[in-house]
Amino acid sequence: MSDSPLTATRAPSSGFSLFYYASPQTFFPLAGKLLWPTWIIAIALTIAGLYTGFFIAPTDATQGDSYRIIFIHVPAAWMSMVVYLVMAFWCAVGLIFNTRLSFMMSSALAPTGAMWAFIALWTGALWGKPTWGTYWVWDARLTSELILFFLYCGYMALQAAIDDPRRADRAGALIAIVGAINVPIIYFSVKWWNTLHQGASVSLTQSPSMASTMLTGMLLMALAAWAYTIGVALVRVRAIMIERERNTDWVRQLGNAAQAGDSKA
Amino acid sequence: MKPRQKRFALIAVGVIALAGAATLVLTAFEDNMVFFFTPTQVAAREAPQGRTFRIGGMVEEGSLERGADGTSVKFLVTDTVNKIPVTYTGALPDLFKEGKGVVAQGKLNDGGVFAASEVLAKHDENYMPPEAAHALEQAKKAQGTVVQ
Amino acid sequence: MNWESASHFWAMGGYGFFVWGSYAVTALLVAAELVLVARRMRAARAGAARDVAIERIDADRRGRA
Amino acid sequence: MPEPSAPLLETRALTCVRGRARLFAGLDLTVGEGELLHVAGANGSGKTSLLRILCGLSEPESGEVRWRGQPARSVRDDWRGGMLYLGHRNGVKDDFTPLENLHASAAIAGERIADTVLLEALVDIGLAARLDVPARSLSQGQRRRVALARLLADTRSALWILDEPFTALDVRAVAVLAAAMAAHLRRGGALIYTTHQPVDIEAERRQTLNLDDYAC
Amino acid sequence: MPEPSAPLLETRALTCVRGRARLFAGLDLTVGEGELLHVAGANGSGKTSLLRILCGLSEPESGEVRWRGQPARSVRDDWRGGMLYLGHRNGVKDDFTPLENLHASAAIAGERIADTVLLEALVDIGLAARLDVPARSLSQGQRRRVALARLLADTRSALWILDEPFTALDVRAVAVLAAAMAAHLRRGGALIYTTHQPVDIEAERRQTLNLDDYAC
Amino acid sequence: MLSLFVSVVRRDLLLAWRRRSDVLTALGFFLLVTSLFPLGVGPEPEQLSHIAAGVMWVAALLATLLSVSRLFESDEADGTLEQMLLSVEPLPVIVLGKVCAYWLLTGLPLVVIAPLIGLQFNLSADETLIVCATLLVGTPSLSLLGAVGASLTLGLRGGGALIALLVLPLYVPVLIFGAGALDAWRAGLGIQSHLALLSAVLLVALAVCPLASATALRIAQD
Amino acid sequence: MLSLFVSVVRRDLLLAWRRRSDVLTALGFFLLVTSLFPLGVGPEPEQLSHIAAGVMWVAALLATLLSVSRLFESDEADGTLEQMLLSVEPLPVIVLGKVCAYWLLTGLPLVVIAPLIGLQFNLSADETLIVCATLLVGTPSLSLLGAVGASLTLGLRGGGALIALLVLPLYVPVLIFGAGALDAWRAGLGIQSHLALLSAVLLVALAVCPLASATALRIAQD
Ligand code: HEM
Ligand SMILES: Nc1ncnc2c1ncn2[C@@H]1O[C@H](COP(=O)(O)OP(=O)(O)OP(=O)(O)O)[C@@H](O)[C@H]1O
Ligand SMILES: Nc1ncnc2c1ncn2[C@@H]1O[C@H](COP(=O)(O)OP(=O)(O)OP(=O)(O)O)[C@@H](O)[C@H]1O
Ligand SMILES: [Mg+2]
Ligand SMILES: [Mg+2]
Repeated sequence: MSDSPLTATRAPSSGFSLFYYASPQTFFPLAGKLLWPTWIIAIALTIAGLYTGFFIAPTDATQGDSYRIIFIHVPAAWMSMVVYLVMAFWCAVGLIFNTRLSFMMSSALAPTGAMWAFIALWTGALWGKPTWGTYWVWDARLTSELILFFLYCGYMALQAAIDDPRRADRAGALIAIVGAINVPIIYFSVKWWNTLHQGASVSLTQSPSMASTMLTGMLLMALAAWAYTIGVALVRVRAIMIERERNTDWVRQLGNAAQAGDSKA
Repeated sequence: MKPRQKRFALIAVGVIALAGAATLVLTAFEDNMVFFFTPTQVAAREAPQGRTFRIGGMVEEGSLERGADGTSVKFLVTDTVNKIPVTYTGALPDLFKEGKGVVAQGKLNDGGVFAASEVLAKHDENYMPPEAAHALEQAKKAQGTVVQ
Repeated sequence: MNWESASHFWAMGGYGFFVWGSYAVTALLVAAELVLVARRMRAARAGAARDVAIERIDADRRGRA
Repeated sequence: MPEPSAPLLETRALTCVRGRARLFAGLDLTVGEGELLHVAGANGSGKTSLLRILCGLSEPESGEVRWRGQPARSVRDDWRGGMLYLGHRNGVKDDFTPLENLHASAAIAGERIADTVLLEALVDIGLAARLDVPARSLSQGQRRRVALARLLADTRSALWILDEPFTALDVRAVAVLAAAMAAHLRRGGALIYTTHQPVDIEAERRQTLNLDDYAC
Repeated sequence: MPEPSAPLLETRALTCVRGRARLFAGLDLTVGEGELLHVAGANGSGKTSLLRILCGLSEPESGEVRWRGQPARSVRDDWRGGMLYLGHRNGVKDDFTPLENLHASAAIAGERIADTVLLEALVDIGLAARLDVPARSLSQGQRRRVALARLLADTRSALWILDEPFTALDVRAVAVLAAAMAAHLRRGGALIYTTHQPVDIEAERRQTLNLDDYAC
Repeated sequence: MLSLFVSVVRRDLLLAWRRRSDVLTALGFFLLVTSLFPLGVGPEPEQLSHIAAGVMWVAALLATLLSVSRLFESDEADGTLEQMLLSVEPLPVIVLGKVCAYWLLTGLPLVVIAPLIGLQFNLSADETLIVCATLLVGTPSLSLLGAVGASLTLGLRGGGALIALLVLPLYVPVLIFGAGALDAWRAGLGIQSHLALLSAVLLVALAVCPLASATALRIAQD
Repeated sequence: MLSLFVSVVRRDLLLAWRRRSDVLTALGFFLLVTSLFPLGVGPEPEQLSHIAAGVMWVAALLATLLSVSRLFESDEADGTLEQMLLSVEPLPVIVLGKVCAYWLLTGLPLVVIAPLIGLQFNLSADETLIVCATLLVGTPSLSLLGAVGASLTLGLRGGGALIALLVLPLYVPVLIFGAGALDAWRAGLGIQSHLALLSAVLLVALAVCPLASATALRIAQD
């Protein structure tokens, strides 16, 4: 009964792991290239949107100039919902295909989504005072949007509290995916509970009940918000990639380059 | 049961529960969950006496009277069937207009007058410049005269 | 042009507080986020560079030993 | 479909990362029926981490675990049902007596074991005198024994995975446990364990995996 | 007034009762400077209970503990100040790094030890690579090492009382610890410890107390 | 599977019985909050009856929020949780069993004691019945949702605050429907729709929470 | 001895800083209770300002009662408490240090945040000041008394309920003087006598509690 020779041998670390690391490594430079065009588009759209919103779109017949809050309120509200859905999507992809890049995308989006949700709440409250006569009511649309904001906060707080990135990713994914139920509730809440918040002015099935210049301004600002979100998320995801992949070769090469740059300067 | 069958049974139970939830939500919506009463309900004495509640409807055209002190107002809330008189002292929201939606919170006093402590304006999804609104109004009026 | 003068523009038909309150907070948040995100990127790059530096020192030491 | 000829448990190119550190990489191992694998290594070399991967409590960074020739994740129920894991922590409830503890563990594992079998196990491991006290007033070694009594009562599992089973045990208890392990191996079971104590376990076929050799 | 010629620690007719059971009775022992006392005995024989009585954490049922010839209770400060106890539990905070843990322990013990001394102890016990991680992500053996590093940094205590110090330690760490114990004995310190592992500690004078002999 | 569920429930109840007085923590807390209120607020009957449903619901919510973080704690600390994860039996059923036992120990007593509190707050028999009914349907949802939070934050730094952040948004609707039922009834509306919504929340929670919680536990142990 | 005290305080604060969000539990709880109330009770300004002092004091009391049972728990679990008992340093000073850190983490934040809650409850500036002052003098007593309860029940089955049972009778006077001050002031009486009584309680607690708590800890570890 002597010890048999060790059956375990060290395998060359290629094969599976190559596929595994491929995505961040190739995505990093790609994201870098996309960055500047995105910023330029975002700035251009913002300027165009604000100009249309303030100088071309006329005063509203009932609300007067307070309605001009629409140019941020609606893009922010839309983005807060869309970003959450995109986050949930990336999380689901990450859980199914076990790709780390998708989790990184998700955590890169969260702060921006939370910001949009906050802006939607803030501008909505400021808009509510002159129009409805109150900053806040516990109506379904408002409450569910507030819950969306909390969901973003919960996602971020949970990720921050967990040291192990893999566990953080998976735990966050659970919130993102389960919380996604909230988004349709927000969207349809004005139909289901007919309370203070107005119904949809823009929908796929009906022509918009809004003067065309107003609509143009709003859509331009919405597109600007899209571009901004993409830009910020790209920068953040690049930062996250470096933070998490510190001990991989491609980040080392990056560090090498930075060192070289330092010594030149 | 094999583990696989167990899992299937669990999924089935879950789906049934979700379906049950959906039906319950739908039945809840059939009921009046909304936190305001219509003037018709108030007229039918369905609303509570001496307690705070909310009333919702349209401000009757031409019913708005401003008090001498400048801050108290009186108006009728209508759902086109019944009308309830409402009194209120305080600043009105800017969207408060005759013919537009309103939600008021307060109590019904003995005279059947609703004493509001808060008045909120409800606004629809239409946005248009004043000229367009004017034109629309003209058109409506014209149509009205034709029908009459 | 909607506005007769700059003061009209800032008054926003009497809704200046609400409208500019919305836009200002949005601008502030966007600016803050851009700054934070840039700082995070810089910190990440610096960390990677530091790792490489440490590795080099380590390698040097070992080479000498 | 498990292949009858396939080894009980194999790993392919297993890599484990904890925190920032990569503990081991490219680890291949094979454990067949009746085989003993002693995982050795210094403190912090990753023994516990490896064992938790082998029983499915954590996911490897890359690589895969195979159970009877199939990817273990795809035959998860077989895998879990065929394995018994005992970690650093005893899984013993302070408020239960030893017998109640064994019943509770069996219930959670989805088994139903007769009282007599459990009692016999407790007596064999030397807890006969402490059957009616709650575990909170047991000594360190006695608590460990409660956890280990599960092994003596187990005839179902094909593979035992034990993380430092001998800690806190006195010489007699170590001998009892070693005998139980040998019996398990004779029955055709396999055994993976770690220990820092030199303990002799009878086995036909044995391997030692020293994780220090794999340190990155 | 401590008598200089008196042994460091003695017990007179010590009796210990836990729950219903009388663990030992009429236990007399004497430990002098530079002396090693190994407390042996089966699981549950009362080793931990005895050690806790010797360091004053619990009261014996009857009998007394004497410190340098005086009843220990009457010279409590001397007794506490001259002794270092390490129990089953590590006294390691999950959220502190190893160094912070040592600082916190020293502060509680009313000592102030220089960073360099503590760092040296941590390096000696083999934690150099894990200095900046919180204890929660240390392996079992590494945690135990954090607790034991206190011993390496200690030069003040006349008596060490260690309850199973070797659990979870790998071979190298056991050797380091045994060396530290030997050094302590050479310095004239005394040492009382329990273990189930056979570990060789260099000592001029040694005793073994087998509690199984005292079982009632 | 049913036998597994039953044995988990029995195990947790037995455990609780062994630490008897711990069981009463949630109930004691509920009694405390509801009894201290009249003390702090002053004993004006109408005012008390006005705030009764709110106070009772807030107390129930807090009682759950505070105790639920311990739901998996001891199982994690002593290693039983590992064994649960490794069991052939479906983890969601084990979780459901634990939640069920938890509710029997922390939720049900509140429902049972509520009439007493109702008396203290000057509620009529009908009103008391309504509060009890909403609590009966609502507290299981609180337990189920809380379990998800507990498993997500298991072993984390700052579990307490984090669990509140995660779970509270989900509790608020339950609180609003639950406490709102009495107001609706007083306002002359029926309470059917409130109860229907509470039941809907419960059903969704029953379907989703055990699964989510089980997943979170697996993640937490990784 | 002062340096011992300071180093114990620093150690506990550092520990708390490491589990940052845990610190906020008491504060979060306080905010939660005080914010959920308007939600559950309905937002009528006079009513709110009427119950404000009571709600805030009850919330502070509960926040202490719920968190204080953990004061010695982690030290006991990981063996640090044994080391404290074996230290040459006087145990009461160590205990006082721990209580002090505990108050800094759970009592002081309540005092600091109280003005905000005052706003929410529609209190005037003077009224807010009074509530803050009573909280400032009263919460340390709550912490000290709670520590005795915590050490008496350390490691016992059912610590949670027991501690409430033991400590509550001592808390009630503090609650009554504390919440009563505002009412007295509103009634036109001064608040000096209330504050004097609260201070007296604090002084007695300072003298007695560390000693009592230290003794209880020695007994608990036997
Ligand atoms: C805090 C208060 C408010 C919140 C949380 C809020 C939230 C939202 C959300 C989530 C949406 C997007 C949903 C959708 O597209 O249907 C939305 C859309 C919108 N909101 Fe608000 N809102 C608030 C106040 C207001 C106020 C006071 C007004 C104006 C009177 C307003 C006008 C609009 C408009 C015009 C849309 C676009 C609707 C569409 O065409 O889809 N909101 N709001
Ligand atoms: N959650 C974690 N985060 C970071 N590092 C970790 C974590 N868990 C474990 N480690 C590290 O991983 C390494 C391996 O730990 P593991 O528990 O597998 O060691 P082990 O071989 O079982 O050691 P021991 O013999 O001491 O039990 C250790 O260096 C430890 O510090
Ligand atoms: N609180 C208690 N109540 C009742 N019995 C107790 C209590 N604490 C310990 N015992 C019993 O006292 C005996 C001695 O326990 P002790 O921990 O001293 O043993 P030990 O010799 O250290 O054993 P081990 O080698 O397992 O650590 C055990 O049989 C134990 O069951
Ligand atoms: Mg280990
Ligand atoms: Mg012992």
